[in-house]
Amino acid sequence: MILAVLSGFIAAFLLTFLGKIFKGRLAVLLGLLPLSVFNYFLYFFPDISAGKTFSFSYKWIPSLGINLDFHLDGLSMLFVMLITGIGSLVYFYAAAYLQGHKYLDRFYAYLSLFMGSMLGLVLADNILLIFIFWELTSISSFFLIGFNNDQAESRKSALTALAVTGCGGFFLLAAFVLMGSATGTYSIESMLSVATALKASPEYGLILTFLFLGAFTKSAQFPFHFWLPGAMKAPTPISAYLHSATMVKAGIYLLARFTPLLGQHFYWNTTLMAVGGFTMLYAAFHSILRKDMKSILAYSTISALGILVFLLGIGTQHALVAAATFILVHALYKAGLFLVTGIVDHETGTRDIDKLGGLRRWFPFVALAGFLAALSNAGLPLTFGFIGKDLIYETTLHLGDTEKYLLTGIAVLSNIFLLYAGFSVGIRPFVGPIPESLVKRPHHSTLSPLLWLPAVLLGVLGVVFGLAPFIPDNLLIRHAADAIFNGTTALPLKIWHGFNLTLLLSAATLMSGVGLFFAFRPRALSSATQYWMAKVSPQGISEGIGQSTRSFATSYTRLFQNGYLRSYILTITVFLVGLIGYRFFTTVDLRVNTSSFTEIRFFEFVVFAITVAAIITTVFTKSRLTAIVSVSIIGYSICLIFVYYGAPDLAMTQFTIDTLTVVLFVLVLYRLPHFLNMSNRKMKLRDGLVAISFGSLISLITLQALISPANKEISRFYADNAYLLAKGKNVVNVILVDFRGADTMVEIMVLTIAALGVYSLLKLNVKPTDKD
Amino acid sequence: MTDNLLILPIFTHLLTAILLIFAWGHINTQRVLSLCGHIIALALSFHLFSKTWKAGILTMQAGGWKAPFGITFVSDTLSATFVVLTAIAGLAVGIFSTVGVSKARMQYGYFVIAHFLLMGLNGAFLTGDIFNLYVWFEIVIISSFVLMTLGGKKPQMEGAIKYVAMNMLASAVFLTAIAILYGLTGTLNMADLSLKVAQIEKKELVSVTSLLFFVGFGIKSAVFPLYFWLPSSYHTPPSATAALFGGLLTKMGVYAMLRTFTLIFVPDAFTQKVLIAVAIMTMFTGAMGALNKTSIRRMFSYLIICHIGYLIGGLGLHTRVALTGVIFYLIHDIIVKTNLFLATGVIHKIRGSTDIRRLGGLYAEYPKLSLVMAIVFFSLVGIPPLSGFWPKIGLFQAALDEKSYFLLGGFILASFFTLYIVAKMWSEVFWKDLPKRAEETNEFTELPFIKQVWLIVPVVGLALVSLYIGLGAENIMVISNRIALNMIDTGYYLDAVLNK
Amino acid sequence: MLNNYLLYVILPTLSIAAILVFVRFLKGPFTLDRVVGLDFLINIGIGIIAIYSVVTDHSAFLDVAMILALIAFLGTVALSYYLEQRGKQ
Amino acid sequence: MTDVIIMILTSIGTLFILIAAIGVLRMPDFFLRLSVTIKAATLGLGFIMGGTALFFLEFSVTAKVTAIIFFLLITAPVSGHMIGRTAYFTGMKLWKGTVLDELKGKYDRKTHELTSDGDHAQEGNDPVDEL
Amino acid sequence: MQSTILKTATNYLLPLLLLFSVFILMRGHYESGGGFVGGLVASIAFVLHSFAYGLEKTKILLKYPPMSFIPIGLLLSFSAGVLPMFFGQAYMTGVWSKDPLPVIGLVGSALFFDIGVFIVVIGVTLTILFTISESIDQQTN
Amino acid sequence: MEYLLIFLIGLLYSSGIYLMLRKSMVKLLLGLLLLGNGANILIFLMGDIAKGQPPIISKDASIFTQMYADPVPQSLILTAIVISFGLQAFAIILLKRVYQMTRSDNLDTLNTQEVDI
Amino acid sequence: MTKQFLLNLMLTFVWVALTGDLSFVNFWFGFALGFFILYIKEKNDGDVKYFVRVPKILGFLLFFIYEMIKANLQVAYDLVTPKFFMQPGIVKYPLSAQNEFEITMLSNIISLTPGTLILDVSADKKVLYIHVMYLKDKEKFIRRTKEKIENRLLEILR
Ligand code: NA
Ligand code: NA
Repeated sequence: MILAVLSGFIAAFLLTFLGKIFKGRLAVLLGLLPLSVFNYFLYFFPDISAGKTFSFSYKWIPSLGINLDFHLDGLSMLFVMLITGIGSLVYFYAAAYLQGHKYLDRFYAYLSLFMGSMLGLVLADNILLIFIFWELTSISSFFLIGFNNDQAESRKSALTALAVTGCGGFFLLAAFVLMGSATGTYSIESMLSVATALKASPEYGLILTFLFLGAFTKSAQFPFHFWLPGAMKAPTPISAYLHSATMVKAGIYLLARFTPLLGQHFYWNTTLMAVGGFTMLYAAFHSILRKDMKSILAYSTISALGILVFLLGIGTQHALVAAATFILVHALYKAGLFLVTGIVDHETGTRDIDKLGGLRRWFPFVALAGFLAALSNAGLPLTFGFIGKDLIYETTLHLGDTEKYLLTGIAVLSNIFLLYAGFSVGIRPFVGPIPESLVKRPHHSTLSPLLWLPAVLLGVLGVVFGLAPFIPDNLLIRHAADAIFNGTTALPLKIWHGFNLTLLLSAATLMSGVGLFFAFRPRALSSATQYWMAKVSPQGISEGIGQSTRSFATSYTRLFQNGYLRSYILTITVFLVGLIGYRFFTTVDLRVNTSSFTEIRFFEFVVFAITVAAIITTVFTKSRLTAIVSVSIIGYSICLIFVYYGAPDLAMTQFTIDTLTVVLFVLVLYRLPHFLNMSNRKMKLRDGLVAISFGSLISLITLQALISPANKEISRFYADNAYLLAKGKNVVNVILVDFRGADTMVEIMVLTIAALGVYSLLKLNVKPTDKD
Repeated sequence: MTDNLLILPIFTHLLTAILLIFAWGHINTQRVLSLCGHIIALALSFHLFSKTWKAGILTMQAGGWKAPFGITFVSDTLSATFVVLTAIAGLAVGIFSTVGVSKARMQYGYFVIAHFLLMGLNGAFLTGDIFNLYVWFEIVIISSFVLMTLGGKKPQMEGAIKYVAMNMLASAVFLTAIAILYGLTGTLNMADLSLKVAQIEKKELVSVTSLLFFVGFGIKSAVFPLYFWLPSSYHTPPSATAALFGGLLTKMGVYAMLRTFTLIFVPDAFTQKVLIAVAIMTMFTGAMGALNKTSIRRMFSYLIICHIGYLIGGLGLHTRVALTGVIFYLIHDIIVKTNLFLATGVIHKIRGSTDIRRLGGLYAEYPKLSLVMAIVFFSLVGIPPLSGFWPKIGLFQAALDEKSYFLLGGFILASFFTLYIVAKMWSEVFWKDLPKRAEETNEFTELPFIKQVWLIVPVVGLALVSLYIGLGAENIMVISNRIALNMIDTGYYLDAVLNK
Repeated sequence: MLNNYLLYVILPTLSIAAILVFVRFLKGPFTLDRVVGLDFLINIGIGIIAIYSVVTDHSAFLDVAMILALIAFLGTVALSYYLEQRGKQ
Repeated sequence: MTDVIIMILTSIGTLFILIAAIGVLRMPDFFLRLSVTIKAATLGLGFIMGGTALFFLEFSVTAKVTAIIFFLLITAPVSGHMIGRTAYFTGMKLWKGTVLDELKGKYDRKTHELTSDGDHAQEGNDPVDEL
Repeated sequence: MQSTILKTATNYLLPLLLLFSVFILMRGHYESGGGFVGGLVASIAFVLHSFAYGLEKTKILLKYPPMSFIPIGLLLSFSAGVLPMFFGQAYMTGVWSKDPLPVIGLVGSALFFDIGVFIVVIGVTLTILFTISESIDQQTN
Repeated sequence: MEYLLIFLIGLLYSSGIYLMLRKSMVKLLLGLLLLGNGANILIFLMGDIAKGQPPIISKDASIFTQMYADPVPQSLILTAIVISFGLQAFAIILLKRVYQMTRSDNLDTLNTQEVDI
Repeated sequence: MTKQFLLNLMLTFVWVALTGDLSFVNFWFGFALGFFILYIKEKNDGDVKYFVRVPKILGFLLFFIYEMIKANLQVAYDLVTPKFFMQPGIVKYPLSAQNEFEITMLSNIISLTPGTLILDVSADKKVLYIHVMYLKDKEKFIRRTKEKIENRLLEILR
């Protein structure tokens, strides 16, 4: 099992090193990878059909509760089949589609990475594991969308897709973590036993919010859908695979997977119905306005995803079965349509439906595939699509009176638009005369079967499943629906439900759609309309937000990082004074207790007064040398203070260092120009206030600390043992070279480094030719 | 029980530095010596780590004076982990430097100072004495000053003035805080401080003092609004230096904050709020700063700030889960940020610029190298299962557990912007075609093959380490867990330091 | 007696002398005046320290006075040296 | 008895210093101020040091005191000379009551070499009070 | 600067200052002083010499570049700290001779440590000051 | 006397910061110097104050027989002084280099490289 | 030769005095130390004889202290009275002293006497420039200085 999941990763890894081998015709062989995985999972069919599930567990990061726990049930199986089945077709298709491409090896590496991630995602039982694969699908999608990385548009689309899905991903992580801490486990299996408690927990709302953000972004629900049309910049096999059949369904999978856990709750149902319902209508409407085949498919995909969300939101048994069915239905016909589109694009160099027509003469098989897919999409009876649509209507019609009409209406309308979209892609390019402007690309004499066979296969499958719905039902759908429902669903798929309202609606949909197909052709929109639409579309809005974020970022960054050191220091000081001052004045009760303080004697006061005067001189003098000499007077006065307080070593050192500093200053600065009086009064006043409050704060803290004397046992230890144990009488020196000798060792290293620094600073002049 | 082993990593660098001064000007000798020093340091670090892991906590009482009277060196899991990380990053930068640093700089003591810097870091991580910590800080600072200015041209010097000024201010604040703390407790040993601080009745003054420490360390670890020195200076020095700075320097501030705010001061509610608010603003500011940068090194400088926010936020939450996340993140961050700047150095060698507008086409020209760099960049983003992802689980969980939704928002925001910025950078630097330029110089291809290897090996090596952190997350997780446990329950540390 | 005399007469007198010199230091008018003032201040400092060592009966302070005497000279030489160098330009 | 001698010695020393301090404050030109300081301080300190030595009456203290005095005797005139000559270079103006200036024009402006005869006819520059 | 008086005075001050510096170094353990201040005094002696005679002469006097003092001093201090580790004691543990030596008294590792400090300080101070003087001279020329 | 010292500490910190807030590089350095001095006195004040009693054991005794000033702050300050001397020496030279390059003491002109945001 | 030996001896004594340890060993240690320092110094001056003429020195010393106090009082009087009656001037003083040591000793002593300050020595070492506070008569000043100070000093030194 783990090998099956990881095979994609292993393949990707090997391809980065051995990719050259598969660049040529051997690429076809790579299709064996998904095919063998497909085969592997086929072995599970009998048991899954018997209602069994499989669990596999491998240790990975037990500390985080993350293990490679896989769980295969009906829902997983449905997705596994899609992933590996359609995957196999796409692998073969791509071998021909991208034949001779410079970076074919990379393409397959990404594709394998993606397939592996997707498999992991649908098989994982551990929600964090799900998240890991979830993110991996995003990132591999990023690389796939940006596959044509020399094109700016591709890069931009890849980035947008990653930004949207990535952002959602972080919320999803939050949701998962929250679920984990609410239930104490990351295993879905285990969570199911506490589902009721989870739904009742106060975090439920938050979990839903985060989860939906993750699912909606991934599954391109309004208003996060805009990345998906952009993602169509990817090569068509990618679009077929990722952006219709598999990755975008990850969100759906997630919602389906969590339905038994979090579903059947007012918030859950309402949100999903609202978002899904709106998305399906909005996107379906948009799809009929497009002329680019891929664009049409993108919007119809979004709409289909909306339908799925909508169905999951309804959450009834009907709805869940419908959802399970529609996943398969949609995957089959939409992948087909994409592959068809790819061939058309590949062979004619255009995807504009206005410029296409009559292609059935050139590519009869492709036309067949297109027709079959479009018909299944249209929900023509005897196609699998019919069954899918039937179930949707069934679902909406089974609702309560209040929602019934509205929702059914929306569903019908959406389906009409979708039918139109399917016909536009699957039928319109193949019928009518061949426009003169259309030329067949000369690079292939005959169309490779690798291109058309997969598309035809998908179309045929749509018909087969339509004729024998019990096959998919028994093998896949029922068990998937059971898994979503967390119980047994008893709604066998049937070709024929008899004459009823549902059938009527289907017929109406079909008629109206076909009518629309003949009556309406999308025209080029006026530039004003385009502008307006772009501006109010979520994409426009999000781009606007992006733009203003960027300009805000610039001005915000400039506000703080303005290049002026003094402004930095001011900010730091104000922060320090504000923070600590606030804390100090709100908590500490000021005490003044001078009993332990020593008296002030005149000669001490004089030193103090001279120091103060020297400080003031330093600050206000206009002469640089005066400032420097004043600083040295401050130092010397402090040296006297040290003497008064019994610190001869300190006094000595202070004095020597101070003298050296003055010498240094003089050596260095004697050439500098005069101080400039550069600040205005207002600035000086402001700085003065800040500086004084800083100083006062330090003074106050000092005073308070001084009043609470500490136990000086360490000093006493040093004093008592300096001679007895360390054989020295100058305790300060004994501390320096013995008790705390490690400090002194470091201190001389500081000096060393400073000396080396000075040396290099003055001696080393790097020439522009020296590079590093 | 005194164990001299734990001072050996420090000594290795010291001795190497001394020998390097003796070999002043002899570049080749210095190269060899420096590499030997790095390798020995790495070996010793691993040995120290495994010994510490087995023994729990190792101590060495310098001068044989038992704590709290002498200076105690302590190697607990936190210290040992940092020592190992420093050694790994140090070795990588050391290998890179042998080719990546100009001869002129080598002649004027580049290697010496680099070893002093690493020694200082090791010292800071291993000391158990607050004043000794200050002293090691100063070693690191002065070394970084020298490295920053070594052979610098105008912009480097301008950046250095700001760097120097603000770091010295930070030192002054740190020293002030130490002074007041000494006044309150009469001791400097961190374990002893832990006990003494707990005994103080006037907790308010302790809290005020702790905030002073916060500001001092905050400047060094570049949190909002104290971070200014970092964007002013980090993009100026040579890549090898920038890698040392980017990977290790700000982390030292974070380390100090982690130590003081778990061992000495347990943050009160107010401090927690401050930490969390600062963390959010730090992440926001870093993200905003990085968003529009055209120079990738400037971009990474801001990302450093942004990601410090994770650490401060986790510290602010101060739960075991959060701290586990913080430690894991730190481990990941040191390796990845170091590599980020080394990778940038390679890019600079290839293209002669780090400006996005002048970069491009790397993916087409150097696919394998690009793949390695992709690992680096996407580790930074935290794409699972790469290394940056795992700690986020803990951080998210802690933020949610503590109902700190603003902080969670900050985490998400920072993650998102990092993702966006790195992906955009990737698309511009690697995907985009190389813009046309007047002259095309590729220093990299001009280098002999062996030198190319010297430049690439550290990048690949560190990328493998970050891959290991990501895929072998369990081991890192166990380590982080233990560290976090010891942070919450300091009794073990106190016993080890004071009662032996 | 001696102690009090030193404490309350000599030390204050020396302090007053220091103030007077400091006033000259503040007044300048020339940098060299400040240099001379500085030199003199240090000398007064030596005196104060010597007296203080008597007052406290700690000869250790005389070491400080000794260092002051040794090193003050260097500062003065350096300052005048560079003022002269500057004069050359 | 020693106490009295100490008092006398320190008093004389202090007085000298005080007078020199007044001199520094009052003297009308730089050279005069310089002249007053250098020796008064040295002499005054000598007395004070003498008093100190007498107080301790210890060999080591006496040695230290001797060393200090010795040092001051060597260094004070040298620094006086250094400052004085710098002052002259930088064109420090002499007091209006000055009766004679035989140094005028004896310095070479470029090399700062001093001749014993013959003039380097040059005007003094303005006093420099600023670095 | 050509000052006969300064030169002559320096001739006498230099040895005196050096003597003093050693004195200050040696007695640090018992009274005020120690390696640091001692080293500063010693370096001031040479700085004074450089003022009087010019840098070149002082360099000849020193024979070795001041920077070469630094590693020697570092190594000495370092060894003094490391020495006890070979006896199984902690880094920086004081090791003392059994009997006092004449003049110096008890000889311990602390003394060597302080001598190391002394040498480093000389090296550092002189390196800094000489480098600056040289750069100024270069500018002037 | 403690009051005076406390006042002095405040004044040193204030003027240090004030000077650092000026536009002149030299003032910046002087400010750092003052700040360092302030910190030193602060450390000093945090020890046990004993006027005129150095922590030196008298010649004929092996332990203290009288009051003594707290030696720990003294040794800390010694270390701090020396360290800041190293840093300051470096900073002063750096300032000189920057001045050589920019021909200006004005800190505001030092942002050629921060213009590009 | 002689001079170095004497200098060495001087250093030795200073050492003994400084350490306050009069033992034999300390003497030799000081001597060795001094020798070492002088070796470092490694320089050669002109040979000056060190004949210590104790009585002359003592006499000169007494005279010097007397001069100092006298002149100091004069300055003091001038300072405390409101009006200055000084007549400062810079005098060119022809030297009899020849070598550097003599010149330095002489100028130090002149400088230490209140009222006079050596500003500089000419490059050819023939002339001293002295700043004099109370310069009534230039010739008299030069003559007096020569007789009372320079000649006596040279007697001691030569
Ligand atoms: Na000492
Ligand atoms: Na020290």
